[in-house]
Amino acid sequence: MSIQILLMELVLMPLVAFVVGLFLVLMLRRIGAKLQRRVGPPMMQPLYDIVKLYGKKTQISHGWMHDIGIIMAVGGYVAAETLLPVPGMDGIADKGGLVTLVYVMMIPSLGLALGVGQCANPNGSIGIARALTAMLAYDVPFVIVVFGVAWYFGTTNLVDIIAIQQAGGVAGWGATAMPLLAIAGLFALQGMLGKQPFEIYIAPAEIATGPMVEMSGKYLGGLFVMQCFQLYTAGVLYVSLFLGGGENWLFFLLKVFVVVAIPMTVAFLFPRYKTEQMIRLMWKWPVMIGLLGLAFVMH
Amino acid sequence: MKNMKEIDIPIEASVEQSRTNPLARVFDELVRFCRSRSMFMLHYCTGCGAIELPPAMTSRFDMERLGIQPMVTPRQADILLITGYVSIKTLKRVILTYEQMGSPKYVIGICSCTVNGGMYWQSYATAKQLDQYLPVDLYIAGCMPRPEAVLEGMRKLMDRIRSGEADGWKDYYRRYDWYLGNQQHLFGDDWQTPADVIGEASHYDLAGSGTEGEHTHLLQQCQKPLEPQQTFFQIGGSLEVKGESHE
Amino acid sequence: MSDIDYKDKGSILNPFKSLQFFARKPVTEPLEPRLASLSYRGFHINDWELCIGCSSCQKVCDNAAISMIEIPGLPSDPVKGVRNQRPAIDYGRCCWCALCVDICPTGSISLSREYVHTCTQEEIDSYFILPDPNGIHKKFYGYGWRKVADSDLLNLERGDMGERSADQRSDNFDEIVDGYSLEQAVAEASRCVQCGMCHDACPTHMHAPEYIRAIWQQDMEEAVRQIYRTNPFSHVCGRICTHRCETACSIGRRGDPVAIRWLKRFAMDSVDHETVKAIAAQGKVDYLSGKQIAIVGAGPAGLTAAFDLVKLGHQVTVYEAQAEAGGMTRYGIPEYRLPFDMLDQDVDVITAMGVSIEYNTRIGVDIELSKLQQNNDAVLLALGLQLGRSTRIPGSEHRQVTKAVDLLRKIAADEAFDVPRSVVVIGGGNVAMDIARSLVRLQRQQYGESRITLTALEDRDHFLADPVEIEESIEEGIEILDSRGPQACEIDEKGRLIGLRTWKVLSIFDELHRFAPSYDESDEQLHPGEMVIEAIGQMSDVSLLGDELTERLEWNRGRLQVDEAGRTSEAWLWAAGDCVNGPDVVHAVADGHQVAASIEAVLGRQETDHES
Amino acid sequence: MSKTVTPWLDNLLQEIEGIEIRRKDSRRVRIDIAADSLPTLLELLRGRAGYVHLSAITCVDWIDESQFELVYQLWSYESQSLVSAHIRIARDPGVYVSVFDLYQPAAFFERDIHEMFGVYFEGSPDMSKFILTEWNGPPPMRKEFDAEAWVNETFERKEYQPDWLKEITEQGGGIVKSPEEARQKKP
Amino acid sequence: MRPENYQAISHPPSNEYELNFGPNHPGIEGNYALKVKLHGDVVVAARADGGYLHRGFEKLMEGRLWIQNIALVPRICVPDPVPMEVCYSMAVEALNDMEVPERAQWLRVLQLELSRIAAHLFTFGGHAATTGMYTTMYWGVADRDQILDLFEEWTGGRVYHIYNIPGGVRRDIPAGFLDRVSHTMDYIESRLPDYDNLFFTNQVFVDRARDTGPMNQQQALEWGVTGPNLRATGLAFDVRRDDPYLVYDQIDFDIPTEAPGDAWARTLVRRQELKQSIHIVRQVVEKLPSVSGPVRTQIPNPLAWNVPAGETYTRVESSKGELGYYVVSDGGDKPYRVHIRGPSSMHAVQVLEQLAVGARLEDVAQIMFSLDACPPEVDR
Repeated sequence: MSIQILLMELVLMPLVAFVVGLFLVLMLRRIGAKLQRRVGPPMMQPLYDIVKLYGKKTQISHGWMHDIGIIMAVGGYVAAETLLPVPGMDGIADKGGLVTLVYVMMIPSLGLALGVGQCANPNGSIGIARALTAMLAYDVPFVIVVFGVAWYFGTTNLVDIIAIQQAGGVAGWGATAMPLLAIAGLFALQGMLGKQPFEIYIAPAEIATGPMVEMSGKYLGGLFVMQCFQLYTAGVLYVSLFLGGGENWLFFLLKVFVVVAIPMTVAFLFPRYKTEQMIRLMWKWPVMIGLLGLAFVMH
Repeated sequence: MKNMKEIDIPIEASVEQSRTNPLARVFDELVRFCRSRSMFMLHYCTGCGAIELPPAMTSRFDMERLGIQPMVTPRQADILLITGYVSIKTLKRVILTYEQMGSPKYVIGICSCTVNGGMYWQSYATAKQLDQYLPVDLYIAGCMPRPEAVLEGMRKLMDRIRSGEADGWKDYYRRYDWYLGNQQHLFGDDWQTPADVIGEASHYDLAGSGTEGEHTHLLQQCQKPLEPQQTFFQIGGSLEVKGESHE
Repeated sequence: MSDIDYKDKGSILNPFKSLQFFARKPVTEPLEPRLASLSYRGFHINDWELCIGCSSCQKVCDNAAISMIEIPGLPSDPVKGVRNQRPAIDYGRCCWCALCVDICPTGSISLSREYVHTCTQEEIDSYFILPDPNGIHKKFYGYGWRKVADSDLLNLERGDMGERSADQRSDNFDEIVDGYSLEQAVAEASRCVQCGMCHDACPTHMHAPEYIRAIWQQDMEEAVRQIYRTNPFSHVCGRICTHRCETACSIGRRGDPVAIRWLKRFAMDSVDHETVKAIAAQGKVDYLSGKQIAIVGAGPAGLTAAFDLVKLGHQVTVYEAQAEAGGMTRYGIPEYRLPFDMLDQDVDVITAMGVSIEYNTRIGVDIELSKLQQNNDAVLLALGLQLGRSTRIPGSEHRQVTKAVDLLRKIAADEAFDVPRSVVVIGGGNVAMDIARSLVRLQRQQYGESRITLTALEDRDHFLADPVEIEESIEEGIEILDSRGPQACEIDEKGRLIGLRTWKVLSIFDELHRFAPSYDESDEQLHPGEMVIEAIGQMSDVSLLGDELTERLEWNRGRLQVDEAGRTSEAWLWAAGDCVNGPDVVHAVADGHQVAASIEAVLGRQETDHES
Repeated sequence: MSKTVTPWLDNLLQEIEGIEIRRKDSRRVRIDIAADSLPTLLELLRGRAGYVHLSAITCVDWIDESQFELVYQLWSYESQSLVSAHIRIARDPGVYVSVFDLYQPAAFFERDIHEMFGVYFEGSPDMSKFILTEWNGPPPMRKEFDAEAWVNETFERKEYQPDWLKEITEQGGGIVKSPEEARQKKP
Repeated sequence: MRPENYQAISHPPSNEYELNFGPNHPGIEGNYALKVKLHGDVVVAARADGGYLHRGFEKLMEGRLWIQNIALVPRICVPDPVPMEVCYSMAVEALNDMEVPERAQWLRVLQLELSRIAAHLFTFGGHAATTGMYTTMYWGVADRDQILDLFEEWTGGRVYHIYNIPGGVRRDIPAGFLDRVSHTMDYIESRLPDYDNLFFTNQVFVDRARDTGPMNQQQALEWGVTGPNLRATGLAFDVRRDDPYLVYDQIDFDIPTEAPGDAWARTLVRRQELKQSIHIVRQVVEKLPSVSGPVRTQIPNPLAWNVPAGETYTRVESSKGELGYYVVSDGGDKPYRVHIRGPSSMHAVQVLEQLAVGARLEDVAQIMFSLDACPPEVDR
């Protein structure tokens, strides 16, 4: 692979991720609208929002840490996108592997924590505290799942994992082979996306949307972009681990949208759990299922 | 309104108008379009008109069709909806909120009360004319207006934002002294907010002859560093605790 | 009790049943505003044809949102109770409660189904609107909340006035009307919406809204004070006023007008005479001007002028040909309508102010007018209309054919005359009713029965008399024949009057609205009667002026020509009352005030001229 | 349904002096009592008659008599009847004792009356301002405070100049009676 | 530095800190504030701060005619305005010793119950939203709109009906209206299973609501709690039954109760009340055609209406609890004194302050909404 193609992929992959992410956000809002018996936003709404936020005249920064935090949040995901293979583009996926990805995916949360901490708004601080707690909660099943998958396929290279799955057809998919881990993965996905019932760190009714409380203008825009990436990342990761990745763009996108639709739908059907309820739940069922799945896999 | 017309405001060329680069103009056009299609509304229930906002936001009238979403903090909001009367106590918070919102920002006055006191024209507790304290971009008539009327108002505001006519926020910078004077008249001479409006005005190149004046001088004289607010706490009706609060 | 038990833990799967909504249609309405309901309280509509500018809406408005706007070019007629004002509404205050709709006396205001109005800061003036039939954006969306019988806040029915039945009243001269009790009066007073139409319509501009409000507040002395601001003949007007105020009353647009006259009567009756005197004397100057004024005629016009002038410190002498004061109110109006002691009280208030009245003094006979001119700074003629007009039909010179005014005077003065057993009255006005009803009483007293026929040119709908009078006359047994034109008083061969012959009237006026009755000669009737009474109008007795003065003065169709303030072409002579303006008590009072003001102005000017 | 309220009423009559009891209907009883005796009455009502619910405390400013009337509405869930106890206290200095120790809801009402009327309740847990924290004027509910006059002084009425009004004014018409004038005309 | 980037105030690090709920906060019902002092995320003290919605109603009413106040009263509690109108009208009727025609009484009951249904649907939505469950809010508000449509057709206003006046109601129902009421009731009843599935039997919600903000009957009585909140502690008290007004004594309905007194119990009680209200509305719809006669006793000219001197305390059961009006007339054309006892003046201040202590931060908003506190009633 020439360096030019790699560079092009490194630019293209986040760009694709962003565009797909915009539509994932649109889907999120349309699903909500449908369940709430209404029409919902127009097609380009997510883009309008982001352009508007970047076009705000007032851009309030709370210091350089705040700026860096947002850069980390978005940058972390941009980096993550290059580690996620998509049809026709592998980027640096085969060099990074699953473990790197898991670590890279923590960067945004930490960046956010840094940035929000600078705002000195107690709501933000509480939100971050909760977000980190939530991370702790969903990371346990997540790590189990990642570990199980890596064990099963015998590799942490996502490109290889996808290749193995695609070789076996539907029967070769991770979900077929490791249904329990796939279920545990869904829980982790829900937690990772921070959707109800694991929405505690946003919680508008308590802490006025938590980490976002002091964000405005392009900083909020950054968070909106991050959300696009987040949905995309989570979706693609799940597809890569359990649904055989993308044979072609059509199937790939279809799988991603279906996968993301599941937590989105659930989000509109449930209230949020309190922190300790969330941890209790996360460390109970998903972990048990995950461990059970792991046990099956290891035997 | 009378006072307003007495003040002669020189029209300053705004930053956007002075751009000549056609690409920049296209970009401005795009931003204005997106602003009009994505309005985050601060849902601050100042008065009874707020009761018609849930219907307007929810399934029956679904504001999201127009790209309008409620936002919970002023930092993220573009639109400040004043839903009816503002008591003097609330008005202070409203001004505080308004100054924390990011420009460009728009104020919508709903119901009769925001125009001339409405139902509470006799009341010692409510402010009567909102436009004396904040620049208002749009009024929606009714007591309270139905959700449809609110939506119509929003659509009108969208048109005005898109055409660049809705620029009340610039007015606040240009005639800050007048607004501040009215605020001081109601709240007392020691009224102050954390925002440095004069500094912002010059930063945005919007400072005009009405930005500074006797009232801003008074503000500068009375200004004190902000301190955490003291709250007198009481638990279970007997125990008393003193504490600090973040505002 | 509850079908979800408290212990129910719920299920994690139940919410997924809501996935069915993926397959359901949204409930969202289209973006265009819906049409509001049929009784929606939207923006105002005002039917300018119906609206009379009474400002009741302004009074009921909670929010002080309504201003009255005078609009030049709209009809404005105080007598009809119409003003050229229309309400304008401040939508910066309005709360769309629709109380203005519910109170509107005419039903002109309603609310429409239109409800969208948005504007920018520059357009904020559009919040102040003048509702017209179109709605605020010149588009009619249909009526929303309108007045219905249930929501009408006004009480359209007048409180019943107790009165004697026909049997009880038709053989005596006791007053027919009982007058209100306090409770009734307060209830009636509370019907008023204080629009002031009555004030505008009243010839003397009585402060009716104020005294009605005072009555409602049960402050009768205040009411009397308000009454005496403009009317010293309050007892009289409280009983027999022609109440133009009630014609103009805005409540009367759709219901019974407020009984303003009876309320005045009640206020006057409920304050004792001495207090009334004290109230009337308020505002009298405590010095003498040194001016002397002579007034001819102690009727309402003369005495009102005297009252005003005395209040200003002038010395006033009133010359009255009759033995008592009151003029036509005493000698023209029967006692059952206006008891003499009530009139006496009014006169007493005036004389107590210092007006001296020379009774039984006929100018031109007992004292010459020129003498009055010499001895006084000003002379006012308030002669009234004492002479009855004659039909001049054949036989009308017969001695049994009399004028109603003459007979009424005799009855009032208690002069004896032969009460005829049967009478025919010619005329359809109040005087005709008065004489007919007075004779009913006399006949009943003497013969136990009455036989009176009343004929009039007009048809029943166009009688000049009060409808109440006509109704009561019929109740008292008077036969009323309308559209009968008198042709001759039939006299039998012995020279006795046997009755009146009439033809049926086809029309009274010709195309040019001139008086030219046409008859159906085939429809001829003879109304038998021992006496025929003509009650077709009165005129003034101006013989006292003397030939020379009569020549000098200017005349207008038989009446003295006066300027707006009542001054004749002679600088020292004023004229007022019925002799100038035709018969009406309250007009006479208004005239009295006006002429007094004119005299005061002229005398005051002379004063300053002298000083300078 | 309604139970008779007679027995305890009679007892009360014997125990407290200067008490006047009027029965309005089967569920409503009005008691007028001297201010000093009210705590005793409430104690009896709460302790023995089951009037555990303090529905409201109302203050009425009888400025002509220079008195405040305090009305305590008490409800008994057992006998399902409402007793309203009326007392009068002097307008100046306007001090009374709190009944918070008997009825906790009194805290809110007393605090409210304190800021609205300026009546001080001794022993009430909290007399700090609640609603009018940013009001510097006199207690607004007192009759001598004329809110409308204060408003007219502090705020100005919006003066609209719509085109139609200008047109009419040019023709010689215009506003003949503004709402303010209409209000002033009333006696 | 840009001028809008100002330094935040720094605080010494501490475990205890304060948080403002409101006045501009989605976790607060309306424009109201609650300051909480937290240790970790446990509330150690709470203090309500009202007055943001203060308009001085009681003063305003003293300056307006008796009739004019009918437009003012519904504004005191916007989500549930009808009890305000009815209670005020009843007070004025009591002072005048005025009879209300029977038909008007039934119409009032119909209004009160429709308003209660609307208010409860609104409350469910709000309560759900504080727990992050927006779908219920969207549904609840949209379904409430069906009832507002009925009100619009009937009274000409969606929210402010201004329909009750002393002496009765302002006009009769439009033709065919009762059919539409039945139809809407059918619709809402048909929606109840949806709500049950999504909300009331949602395990996550039940988990959150149970044991949140509990109070026992003893405490409730001590604190002056009324309405559904009191019934959720096991005391079956309802002004409609126990101090009957209008024609409630002719209507058959149950008073739902739950013993535990927590947010879950309060929610269940309201849910049952909603059903009972539908039941009552059905009875009224059935009864109304047979009750003929006027809908209003003619009152004197409202511009000149002196109400006899006297005082009265009238109560009705609003969707929030016991609502009382103490009205004094000095015989004039305006009230001499009106005191409004809103049920929320207990719930939103003392009760909320007490229940919040010891609760987790996550629960504070839920406690307020489960109490169904209505701040304008407190502020007036």
